[in-house]
Amino acid sequence: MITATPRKDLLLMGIFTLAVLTMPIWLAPIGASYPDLLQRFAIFGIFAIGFNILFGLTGYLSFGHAAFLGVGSYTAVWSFKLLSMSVVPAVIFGVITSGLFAVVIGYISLRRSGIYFSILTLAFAQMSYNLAYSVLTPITNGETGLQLSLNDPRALDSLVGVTPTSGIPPTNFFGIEMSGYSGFYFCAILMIIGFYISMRIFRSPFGMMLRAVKSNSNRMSYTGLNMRPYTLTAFVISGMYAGLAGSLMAVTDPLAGAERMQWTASGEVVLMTILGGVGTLIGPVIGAGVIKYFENIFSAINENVLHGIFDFLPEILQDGAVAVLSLFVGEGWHLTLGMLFMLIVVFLPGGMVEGFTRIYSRIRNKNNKNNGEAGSVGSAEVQPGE
Amino acid sequence: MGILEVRDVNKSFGGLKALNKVELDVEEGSVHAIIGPNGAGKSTFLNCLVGLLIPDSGSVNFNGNSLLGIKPHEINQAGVSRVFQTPEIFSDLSLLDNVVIPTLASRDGAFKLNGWKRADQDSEIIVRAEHMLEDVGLIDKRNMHAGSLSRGDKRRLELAMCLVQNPKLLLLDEPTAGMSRADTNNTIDLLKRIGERGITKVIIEHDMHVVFSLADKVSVMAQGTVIAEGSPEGIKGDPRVQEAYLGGAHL
Amino acid sequence: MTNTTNKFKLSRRKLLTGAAAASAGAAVFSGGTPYSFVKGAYAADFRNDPSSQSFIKLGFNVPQTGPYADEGADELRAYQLAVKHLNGEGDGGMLTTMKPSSLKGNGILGKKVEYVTGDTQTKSDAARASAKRMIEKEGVTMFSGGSSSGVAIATQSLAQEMGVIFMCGLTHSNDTTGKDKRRYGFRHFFNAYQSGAALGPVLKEEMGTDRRAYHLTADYTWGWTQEESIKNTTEGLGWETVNTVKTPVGAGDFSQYITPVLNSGADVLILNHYGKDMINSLTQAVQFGLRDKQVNGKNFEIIVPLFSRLMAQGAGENIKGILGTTNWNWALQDAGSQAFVKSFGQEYGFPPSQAAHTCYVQTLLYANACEMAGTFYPPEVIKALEGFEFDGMGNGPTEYRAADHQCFKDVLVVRGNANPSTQFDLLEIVKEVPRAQVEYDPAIFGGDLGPYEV
Amino acid sequence: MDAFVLQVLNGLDKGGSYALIALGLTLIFGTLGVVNFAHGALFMLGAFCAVTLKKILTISKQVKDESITFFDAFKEVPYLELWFGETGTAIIDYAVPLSILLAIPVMLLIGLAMERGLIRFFYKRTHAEQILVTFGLAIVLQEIVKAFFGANPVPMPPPELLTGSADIGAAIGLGDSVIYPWWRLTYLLFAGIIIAAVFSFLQFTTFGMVVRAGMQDRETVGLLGINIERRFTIVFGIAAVVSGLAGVMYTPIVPPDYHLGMDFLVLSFVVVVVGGMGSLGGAVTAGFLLGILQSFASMNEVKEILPGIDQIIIFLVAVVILLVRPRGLMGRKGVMES
Repeated sequence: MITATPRKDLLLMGIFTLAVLTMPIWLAPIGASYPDLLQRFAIFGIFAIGFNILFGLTGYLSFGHAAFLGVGSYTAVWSFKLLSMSVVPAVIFGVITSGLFAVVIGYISLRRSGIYFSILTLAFAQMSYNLAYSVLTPITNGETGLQLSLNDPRALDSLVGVTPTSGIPPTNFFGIEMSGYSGFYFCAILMIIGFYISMRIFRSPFGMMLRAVKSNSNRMSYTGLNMRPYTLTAFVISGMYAGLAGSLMAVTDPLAGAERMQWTASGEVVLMTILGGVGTLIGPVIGAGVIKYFENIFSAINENVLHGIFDFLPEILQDGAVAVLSLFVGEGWHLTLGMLFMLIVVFLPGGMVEGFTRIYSRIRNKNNKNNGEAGSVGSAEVQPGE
Repeated sequence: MGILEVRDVNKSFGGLKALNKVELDVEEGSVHAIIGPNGAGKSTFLNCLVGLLIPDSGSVNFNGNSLLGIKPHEINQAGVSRVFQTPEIFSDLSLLDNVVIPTLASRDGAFKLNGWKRADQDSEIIVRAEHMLEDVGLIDKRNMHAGSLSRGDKRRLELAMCLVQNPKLLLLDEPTAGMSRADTNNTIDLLKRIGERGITKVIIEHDMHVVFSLADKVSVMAQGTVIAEGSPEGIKGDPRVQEAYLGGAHL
Repeated sequence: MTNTTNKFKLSRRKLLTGAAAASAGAAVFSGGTPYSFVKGAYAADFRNDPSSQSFIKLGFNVPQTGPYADEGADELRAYQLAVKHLNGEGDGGMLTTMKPSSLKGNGILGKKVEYVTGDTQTKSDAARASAKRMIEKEGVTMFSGGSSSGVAIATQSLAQEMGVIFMCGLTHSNDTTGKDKRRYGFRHFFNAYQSGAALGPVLKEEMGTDRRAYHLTADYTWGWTQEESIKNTTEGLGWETVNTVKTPVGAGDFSQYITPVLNSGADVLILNHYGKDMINSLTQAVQFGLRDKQVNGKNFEIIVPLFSRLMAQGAGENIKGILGTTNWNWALQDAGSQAFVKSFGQEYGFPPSQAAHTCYVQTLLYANACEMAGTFYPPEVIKALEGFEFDGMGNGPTEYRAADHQCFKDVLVVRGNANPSTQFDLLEIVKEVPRAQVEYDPAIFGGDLGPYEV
Repeated sequence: MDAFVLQVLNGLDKGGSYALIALGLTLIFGTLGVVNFAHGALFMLGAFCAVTLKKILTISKQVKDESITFFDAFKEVPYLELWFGETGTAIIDYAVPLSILLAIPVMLLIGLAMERGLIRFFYKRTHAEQILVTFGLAIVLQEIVKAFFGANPVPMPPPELLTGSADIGAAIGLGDSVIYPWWRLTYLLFAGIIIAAVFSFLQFTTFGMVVRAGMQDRETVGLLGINIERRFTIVFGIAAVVSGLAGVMYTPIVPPDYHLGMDFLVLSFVVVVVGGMGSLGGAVTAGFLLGILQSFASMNEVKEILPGIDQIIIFLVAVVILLVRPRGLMGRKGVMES
């Protein structure tokens, strides 16, 4: 593993920024270069980066982070309805509210560790989801989801004399409409900032303490460190990231649905993080991208499209290829995803980042004495078995 | 007046009396060894000192303040460090990080939200930690995973993690158990060197060679209570000790 | 592949000054050609205008994973069949029976119909994501589908924002064309109000006016609107409502909600459930012996206001003799239904479901409206659909009401077949309730369609 | 009073199913230390053993209905009925209980194959990796089932004999509205038998003793020269059979579909954790406790005071229990806490 130095980090930051901002270009060949999916890449990238600060560093596996995502979304939509179509208050309130939720849920859940912690967070998230879907409908609009309406008060907007001419006004950032590519760039810049903050945390004494929690919580207390505030801070930070992601979902598409809080949504961010590489900086972003790509692109490939792809083959071969492949795309995209999970974890235990690292070190080859070395950039960290 | 005063400490597990009216005075700057046969209650006693166990009754005073009922990290912050029988280290982290963490803890306290500065650019901390690693002879391995160290090295690392905090009182639970003779001697040398810094030490030990090389004072525990106390030479000849230890055979 | 001229098309709302700069920056970054910012040159400039190409793309957004995947698969079959027929392939299906029809069997306005598909997962977020992909990436001019009201309402409001017409698939909530109606959304399927209105006379005939009803209702918007509609109907008949109990969605085991029915004094149980919930609650209610019970000297009855074939299959024997409503059934003998069943049956080897029917009809209706309007420009197409009256599509004379975009047509009251002769013969038609009986004033549900131009 | 008795029965019945599912899961937790997200899939596979057997038994002679011309509609008569008349009908009628015979070997094989082929490579891996791999496996399994059986639930009626309801009210002197379906009573009895069987197996056989010892301290048992690995493989097989049988018997209550496992996954984890990780007794106790509480929380009288309580009761109880008793009702220290 390469030891992180300020220069290398700067380089990584530069490459990351460039790669994110040019996504519309280099994702075009694989059909992922349209605003909605790009927005999703950035939003779920933020979600996963934040989740990784908790899970990757402290090892506390939360199964309830989707609740904060949902809270962020609902808050943002309410901000659009009550205050202003400007995204600034929406994002700020979204982050603050989910942060407050995280303080409460984290304070209680962090009294336990291991699987007990996971179940506590799961329980809180499921309660939020179930209530949002049913009895809290006046606040959440239940199954249909919270939507904007023409008659919303939008107090701040009307205060400064902005009234819609026709239809519901769009969300905007100082006049820039937050749909399409401008929406993507707004999310992308926030993701880059989020990534940078996460990097600072990873390299900081605070991040080191969080790693210490994961590695040996006993030693930590006998070293004179109070574990609880460290874990709670990490929990709240990651909850705020989730809230940011949630409010950005509302920014790019002003609707908030309860299913965002379901346990499967929490599970999804866990899978993203593990798939990309737990405890690595860039892994969660990659994992989020891969899963969203599968969800949006693989699910849309139907037999028609496959026939188009294999047009060059003779008919019998073509039919055969289509018949086999159609099991894995379109309505079978879940199957591909499931197999991907298994393959990755069997062959690349550290996630996709480990795969890249292996390729990289194979290219560099020869000087292969780095076996026992640990960089501050978490490699495939092995947790003790039990 | 000792730095550590233990008065009438009792601890039972169910019907079993693990500690029975334990009394102990440790002089500041001294090396105090606790010996005794297996099951004498030595480790239980140590656990009571660091907050892992809470005695049923009695008092434990450190520098005049009670250690009872306060949390392990507070005890450490008060100046008590402990080396465990099986080394408790951060196996996933590098050796340097393992030492940096306690260094930070002693400088910044039990909790400090320091999330923006780079840890590896904090020269004050890094210098202290590297110096410590050098002291215990592990500086060459500073970037290795702590988990991949040999058992002896892990113990030395743990010792370094405790020493870097400049504790007032260092508790050592069988620091040489399972070590080769050469490693044991290295460790004795190391502990002697630390002695020069004036850190008070309480050592639980089986190996009499270690005890007699280091200790200023020895307490003997048997069946949950201190049965004898004195200088190493005095203890050697004490018949009660021989009785408790070897059923009458000579040491 | 992606049409680059459409890629950067922003919505038609007035851009504020800052927007142009930022978007231009975006365009530079993405290496695209920024000329498409020059817009509004002529009135009919709209999102995904197919006029410069030889084909028109439609998007079919159906549940392919999750509990309604089978229903989604059937919808997709119907869409594919509709595309075939519109392009003049196959036997033409309902193209031959639709009256009045401007369809020529040469695509839509001479352009060959192509389609893309997507998975809604029966989740609003996923459905909107999939719809956005169709609109932003694939460049569809119309999209359609869905198998639940939540999804329909969520995608319909997206349709309004994006300015692309959405033809709803299966959605039964009053809200779709009531409180949450949209100018760009159209529903051919019937709704909970119509179910209630249609059931009324049949219930009176079969069970009389002195009944005590107990509702079990799925605890979300669709369940509530259905409960309300049915309750209004039955109370209008003089029935007493003993209790209305909300049950969590996906409860699986409903025993704790069913046992209180036993000693509540009720003699009718109304299950406002759909899909898996309905299959489970009905199966369990029958298991608890409710059907064999005598209360107040009357036979205990169970009513499932909204039926579907898949639900009937899942509930098996338990569906026998249970009353409910449905939008359409393949056993109908009119020419339109026959033509559709024939071409669907020959294509796939089994009869279409009501979901397939409504999706097929919706596609044809959209195509026909384009032909009538002579353009794909949404406001004109919408105007052609609004108030359109047609026949020969399996439901008798039908009208797309302009005020709320709800279709008005006869409603079928059906009963689970006691002695099915084949594996498809699960529901028997009790009554075709004429359209006049299920009509209502659009004002009762409120809502606002919104503007034509977005 | 009637309502109360009925809700107790409902609670016991639910509890029985919760306990059965949690039992297998906690066995795997306790012995192998594996967080098995594919456990729900085992339950689902068991249910589909029953579906498969029913499909086989009802392979039918198909007579085309000539009145339908557009597609092939058949009047179907199962061959069993054609060949054996009444006996054949009776066999089909008993498809669900009969599938127990099929499910035991099939689920055992699936369990062994899963453990040998995949799970055993993950004993030493992190929980995160265990979750990812077993979750992936669960998705693959359910997609395969979907490919064969479709997404729609499959009706699985209980045998004719057990379709009606037992008049418990008459038996214990309460009103005539205290009736309970025979099949649910059967399920309760069945759950009791399986739980008793698993407990006695672990309590009274040497094999069971070794496994229990292994649950306490795996290393020591390994040091004794006992091949604990092989026994753990068998334990996994047993857990698969227990979950599979729970699935088989559940089919008449909830018609199974491919997603059944996921629906039960969260619940089974909650039950296991509330009971205490690795504690068999805890899992059973928690199963019944949560079942009964859920039933009572769903009563109209309760819901009037606390709207929506039936939606969250299970999770609420889980939170309270975990805060009051850190390791669940009967959990031991140190299991699954790292």
